[in-house]
Amino acid sequence: MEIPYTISTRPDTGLWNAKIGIWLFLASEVMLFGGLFSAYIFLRLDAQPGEWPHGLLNVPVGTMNTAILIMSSVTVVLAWAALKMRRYNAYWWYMLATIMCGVIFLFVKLYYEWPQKFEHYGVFLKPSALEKYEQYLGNNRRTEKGMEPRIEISGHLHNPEAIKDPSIKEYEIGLDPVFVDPNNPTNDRPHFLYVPPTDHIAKIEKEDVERIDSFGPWHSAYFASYFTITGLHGAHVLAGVLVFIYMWLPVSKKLYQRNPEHLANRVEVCGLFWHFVDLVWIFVFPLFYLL
Amino acid sequence: MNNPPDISQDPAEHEEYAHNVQKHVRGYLTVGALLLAFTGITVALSYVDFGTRKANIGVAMLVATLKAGLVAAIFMHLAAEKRLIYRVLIFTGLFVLALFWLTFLAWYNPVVR
Amino acid sequence: MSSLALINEFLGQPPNASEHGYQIDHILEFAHWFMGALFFGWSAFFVFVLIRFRRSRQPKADHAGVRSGISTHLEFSVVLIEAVLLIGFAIPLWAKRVNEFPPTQDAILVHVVGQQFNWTFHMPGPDGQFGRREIDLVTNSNPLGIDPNDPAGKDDIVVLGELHVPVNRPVIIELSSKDVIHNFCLPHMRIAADAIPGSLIPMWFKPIKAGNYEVVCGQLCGLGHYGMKGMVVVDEPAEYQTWLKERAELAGTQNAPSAAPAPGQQPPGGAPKTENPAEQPQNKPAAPPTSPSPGG
Amino acid sequence: MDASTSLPAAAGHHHPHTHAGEHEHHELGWWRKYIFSTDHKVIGIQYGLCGLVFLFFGFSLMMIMRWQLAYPGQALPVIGKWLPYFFGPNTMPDGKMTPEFYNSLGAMHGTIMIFLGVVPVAFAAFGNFVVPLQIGAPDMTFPKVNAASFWAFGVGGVIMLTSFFVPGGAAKGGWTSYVPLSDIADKGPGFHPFLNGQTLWLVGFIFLITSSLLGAVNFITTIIQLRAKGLTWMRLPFFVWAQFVTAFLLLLAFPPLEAAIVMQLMDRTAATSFFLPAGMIVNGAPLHISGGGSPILWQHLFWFLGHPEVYVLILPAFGIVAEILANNSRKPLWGYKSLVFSVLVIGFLSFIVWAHHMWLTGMGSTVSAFFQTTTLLISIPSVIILSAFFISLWGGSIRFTVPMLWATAFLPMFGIGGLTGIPLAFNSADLYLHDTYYIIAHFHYIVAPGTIFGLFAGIYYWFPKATGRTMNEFWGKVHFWPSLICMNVIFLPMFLQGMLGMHRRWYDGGQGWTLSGEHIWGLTGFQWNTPISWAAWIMGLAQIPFIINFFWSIKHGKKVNDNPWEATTLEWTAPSPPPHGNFVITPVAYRGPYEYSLPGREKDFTMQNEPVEPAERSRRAAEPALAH
Ligand code: HEA
Ligand code: HEA
Ligand code: CUA
Ligand SMILES: [Cu+2]
Repeated sequence: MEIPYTISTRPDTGLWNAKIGIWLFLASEVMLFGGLFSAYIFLRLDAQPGEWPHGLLNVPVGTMNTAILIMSSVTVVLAWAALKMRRYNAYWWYMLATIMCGVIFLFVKLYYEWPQKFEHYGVFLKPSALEKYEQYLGNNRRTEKGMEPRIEISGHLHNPEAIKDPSIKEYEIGLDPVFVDPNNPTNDRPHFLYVPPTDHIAKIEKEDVERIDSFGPWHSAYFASYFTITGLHGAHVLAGVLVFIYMWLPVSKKLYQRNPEHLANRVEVCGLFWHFVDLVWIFVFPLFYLL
Repeated sequence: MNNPPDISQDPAEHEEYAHNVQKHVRGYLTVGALLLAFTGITVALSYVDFGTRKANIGVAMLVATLKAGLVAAIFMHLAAEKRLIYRVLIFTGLFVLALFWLTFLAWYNPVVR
Repeated sequence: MSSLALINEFLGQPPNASEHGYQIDHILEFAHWFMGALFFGWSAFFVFVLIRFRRSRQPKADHAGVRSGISTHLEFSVVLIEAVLLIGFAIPLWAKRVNEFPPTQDAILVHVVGQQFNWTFHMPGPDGQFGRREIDLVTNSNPLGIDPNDPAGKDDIVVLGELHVPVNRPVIIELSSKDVIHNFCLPHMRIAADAIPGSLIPMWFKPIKAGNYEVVCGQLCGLGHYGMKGMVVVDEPAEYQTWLKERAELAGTQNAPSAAPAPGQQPPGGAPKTENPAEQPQNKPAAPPTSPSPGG
Repeated sequence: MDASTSLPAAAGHHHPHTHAGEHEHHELGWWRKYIFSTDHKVIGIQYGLCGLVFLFFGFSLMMIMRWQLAYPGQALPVIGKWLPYFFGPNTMPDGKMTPEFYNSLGAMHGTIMIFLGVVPVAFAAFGNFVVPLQIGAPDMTFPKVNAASFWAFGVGGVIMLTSFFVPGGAAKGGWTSYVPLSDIADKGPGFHPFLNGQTLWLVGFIFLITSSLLGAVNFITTIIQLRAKGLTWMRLPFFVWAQFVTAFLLLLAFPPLEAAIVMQLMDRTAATSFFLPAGMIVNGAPLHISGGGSPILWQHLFWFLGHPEVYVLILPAFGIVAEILANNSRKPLWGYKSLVFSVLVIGFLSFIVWAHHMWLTGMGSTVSAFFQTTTLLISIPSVIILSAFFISLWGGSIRFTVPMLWATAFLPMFGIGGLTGIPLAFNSADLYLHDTYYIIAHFHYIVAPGTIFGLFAGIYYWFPKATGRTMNEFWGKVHFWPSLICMNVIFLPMFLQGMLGMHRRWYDGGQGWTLSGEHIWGLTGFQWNTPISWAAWIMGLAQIPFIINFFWSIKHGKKVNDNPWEATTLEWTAPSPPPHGNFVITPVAYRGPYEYSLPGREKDFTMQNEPVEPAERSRRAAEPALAH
């Protein structure tokens, strides 16, 4: 038994089956990420002043990853076009390039960006203690200029044992540069390049601390959405890479020899998915890295 | 930009068809370059102060929408797709907007004394 | 007025005890009349058709069937009635509930805090000022964490489980919760609202009949949900004053005797997160220093 | 490519007799044919059987609960002693139900009935079995995706069932899983990050959502692409339209809930606080979290699915009932176009009414005015559909076959449920009714004597297509009448209880409340629980004839021809049961779906694949009423 319109198009719709299928699937993906982004909006609107961090992510790396995804989007259409022109070799190379792009993207995410977060700590101060640490926060000037107050001091935790050990009375934080010179207006906007914590150590008494957390999902609504959305996006990238690897392996050659158009259709369908993943990233990048 | 027409089994026709796709390839490359440029622009604009954070978010989202539009229109061939797919996407778009808009409205309009 | 609510009474709705309740009952009543008319109209038609057009009576069907546009008229009248109910009654009624709160000085103002599984009532006392609440100060004897150093809190009245209010004076309740979502429902007063942690939801009503009224928790809140009972006692003004005096004497110690102990009741503790959603972070009641979360 | 034939056919030795059929060379092995099949009919039947078993299981949970509601605190006789061995020691010590277990049963009854019972049967089973046949297609567009969808459902179902047996028992937060209650559920001492009821509920749900999404994609594509030649959109049977809209509801409404579920999963396993505000005090101790989350956010995302979901429950039933009404009144459906238009409008509007479940969450007047308006608007197409069904009967020649009995009962039952939705749509009236038994009665009238009756109608109706035999008519009636009576004895009094002010999810059935001690119609609100419960148990007994009839008829039912109901749609042109690939002759449609009792014809039905003769054409032109 043969199912009609798997390769050729149905005259009255002008489409083959998988093309409709993938677009329907993408429509549901739009709703999925729509749900996540509406949660993002909701949480961000709800955030108390000072609770939504800015400029904590590594912009150059994020920009690079954005560029990588864009390039992979180009290579994947080129791969498809190559198939349409019946140039299997070109297809093979473009596909390989796409896969490499996806792998690099994931690698950067999993082995560079995420781990970096877990080593960074934020100390939330009790409202009553904000005055005391004014030298690090610079809230007087900020209030004057109508900016949100800072309620958190962040950097490298030099005595991690303090978290567990009640006999240690203070945290030693190797400050992020912003807090070393809080009143310098150039520090008001996020730095472009990643600036590692300084060796300026601030001592913060536990008495004054509301809570201390590393920059994991538990840190704040911001990091919770960052990890969830980029995690889910990463899972999509991974899925795409796996499918592309399958279509790049020798089995694809067999299909190509039997029916090149069938392979081209499959690449088109998976390409559509890949472009969508790229498209999501286009929104994720500015929302989390830049703003 | 048009979706390349369907391929024919006839080798002579195929020659012409391949040529057609070749023309599209240049378009894809241009769009890729444009997207990269826009990425740069987004980053640059985020260091410009547009007054309020809301304004900055607005500008960035505008550029992002533009980029997304390019990807959708050219790479995903939405510029010349069949009506059926437009219909599905229009409704999907409406429903996401409803989700955004109505949850926002509910947040914005609570009972206050 | 109440005699108009025939169907509601027929279906067992208890008598109303608040000023606005009649309006709620009326819209419910109209809706029931409307539903009843549709139901009996269609049922009559339906039964008739089933009998008249059964196969033994009507061996051959008529291909075309009904040719008149009668159903369009019917559907149009349904739209019309619904529109009248909606625009004429429902929307204005809700607007009155949520936009036209009575002026504070005329009303009894109470903060109600839900927790698993009872209600705590917080009244400002003679000075009309609520004392500051701080999460760190919550103890068994200070279930809301009222700051003992705040002068405004000295005369505050905190009661567990049972609230007294005078008859014929509007009551404004501001609802919040310490743990999960509850729902403060007073069936006899025809009023209810969710108690949601992290937010403050105001509601109001004006009791017009003295008596004891059960407060139902109308939102699943855990194993003791079914027994999360409160009581609102509507007193004559004189009795209310006596009660108030009694409570005021206890104030300061803030020892709240518990009313009907709820099943699975937990030791009281804690204050709602934020008194006022728009508050500045300085006043934000804060979680105490924590050990870091997993991974930290 | 077609891997379905290239894969090695598994395990002939499971079925030694396959050699007997030597002449059929590419006969698939038993496992591939009945278990890991990609044939839409087999998958449909798999879905149907699993769904029915889940339906019965969900009902059994409720039958246990009904004991607690009628006789709170008393030991459940006979089986009460044994249940702890099955569900664990802390569920019913000495046969007496604990409140935790009551909450688990309630949450799982709702979840199982809706997501593991009705959706698989109404949407997936009937959709899979009937839709391709009705549109004259050889199979679904993506058979392997179809099988994947079924297996994702299977995994989800197993996970949901497993959750009964982990420490602490199954999810306890209601089928709505409202946060913070669900977020912090089970998090006491000995908390296992994965093996706890609520987390398993979430994980199981992800599988169920995946299953529904794959199914929805497949259904829509199939209906768009594989319609037989000549089967234009306006010639589709109404059932196909109903499934089409249902598929779109699942496709677009489920993903936001999936997002919310991922977030709740993060809250429970990665210590985020998507749904938790700062400053919570649980069990007298402050919660160590970052805060900054919103409990209301969950409700928005949940009901964004939740409302469309209720139409997922009812639209397939509408479709089934429409087919059966037309067939048994021997008359076209009245107002086909307005019916189609109405389901489309319902589908559209159901995405923008969700907050009517949240009237009491502190909603301002603007937002609530918007949602009240849309909620009332969505009741209009339902009225149109029901009216069209009623009017369709006028002038018919009604035969009361067993499917028709269920379908006729469906109409007033849905009517009661739908009409009692109207007061809920006005938030000022819902102020009084919210979370009372009135709500329980409202929706059960729609889903139990409504949808479930629709499903029974469909089962009796399409059974001959699936097996070549009919179910026994007498036992069908024995199934029908007690079910109809019991359903009403169960759910009518709940309106009274609701109006008295009795609330749902009450472990003690209202025994401890003064307000449920009020008398109404001779009994107190609490006492009404007893007749309700007895009706529910008798209702359970009334299912026995059905179960026996069902299985018995597969082998021993009366043999019938391919079109026993003398119906018009394309599925009846295929052999019963249809072979792999469905049709012997690829069907072509020449006319609309319900050409019953055409004037001037011998037979009182004209099938869709019968060409229009010249004589008929000229007669139609002369009489515009026939043109439809
Ligand atoms: C399939 C399921 C289904 C369907 C179709 C509906 C249909 C409707 N529902 Fe219902 N509803 C639920 C399932 C359903 N509902 C569930 C499960 C809940 C509770 C969830 C929970 O909290 O757990 C709920 C809760 C619920 C609420 C929230 C109540 C609360 O929690 O406080 C509201 C409020 O507006 C509502 C309204 C409506 C309306 C206006 C319709 C309309 O669409 C109805 C339109 C239909 C008609 C108007 C009938 C027309 C018929 C005729 C005119 C013919 C009459 C003829 C005869 C009787 C012979 N429903
Ligand atoms: C589709 C949805 C659905 C269906 C069909 C039902 C069916 C029934 N429900 Fe349920 N119910 C819910 C969805 C549903 N329910 C939900 C969502 C809730 C809210 C949960 C919550 O609070 O979170 C609820 C809550 C609920 C309550 C309130 C509990 C409480 O608040 O404490 C009650 C009380 O009586 C109840 C009773 C019943 C009864 C008696 C039936 C009966 O009508 C059942 C009848 C069932 C059958 C007749 C099926 C029999 C099956 C077969 C015969 C197939 C066998 C065949 C084979 C094995 C081949 N339900
Ligand atoms: Cu509190 Cu239910
Ligand atoms: Cu709804």
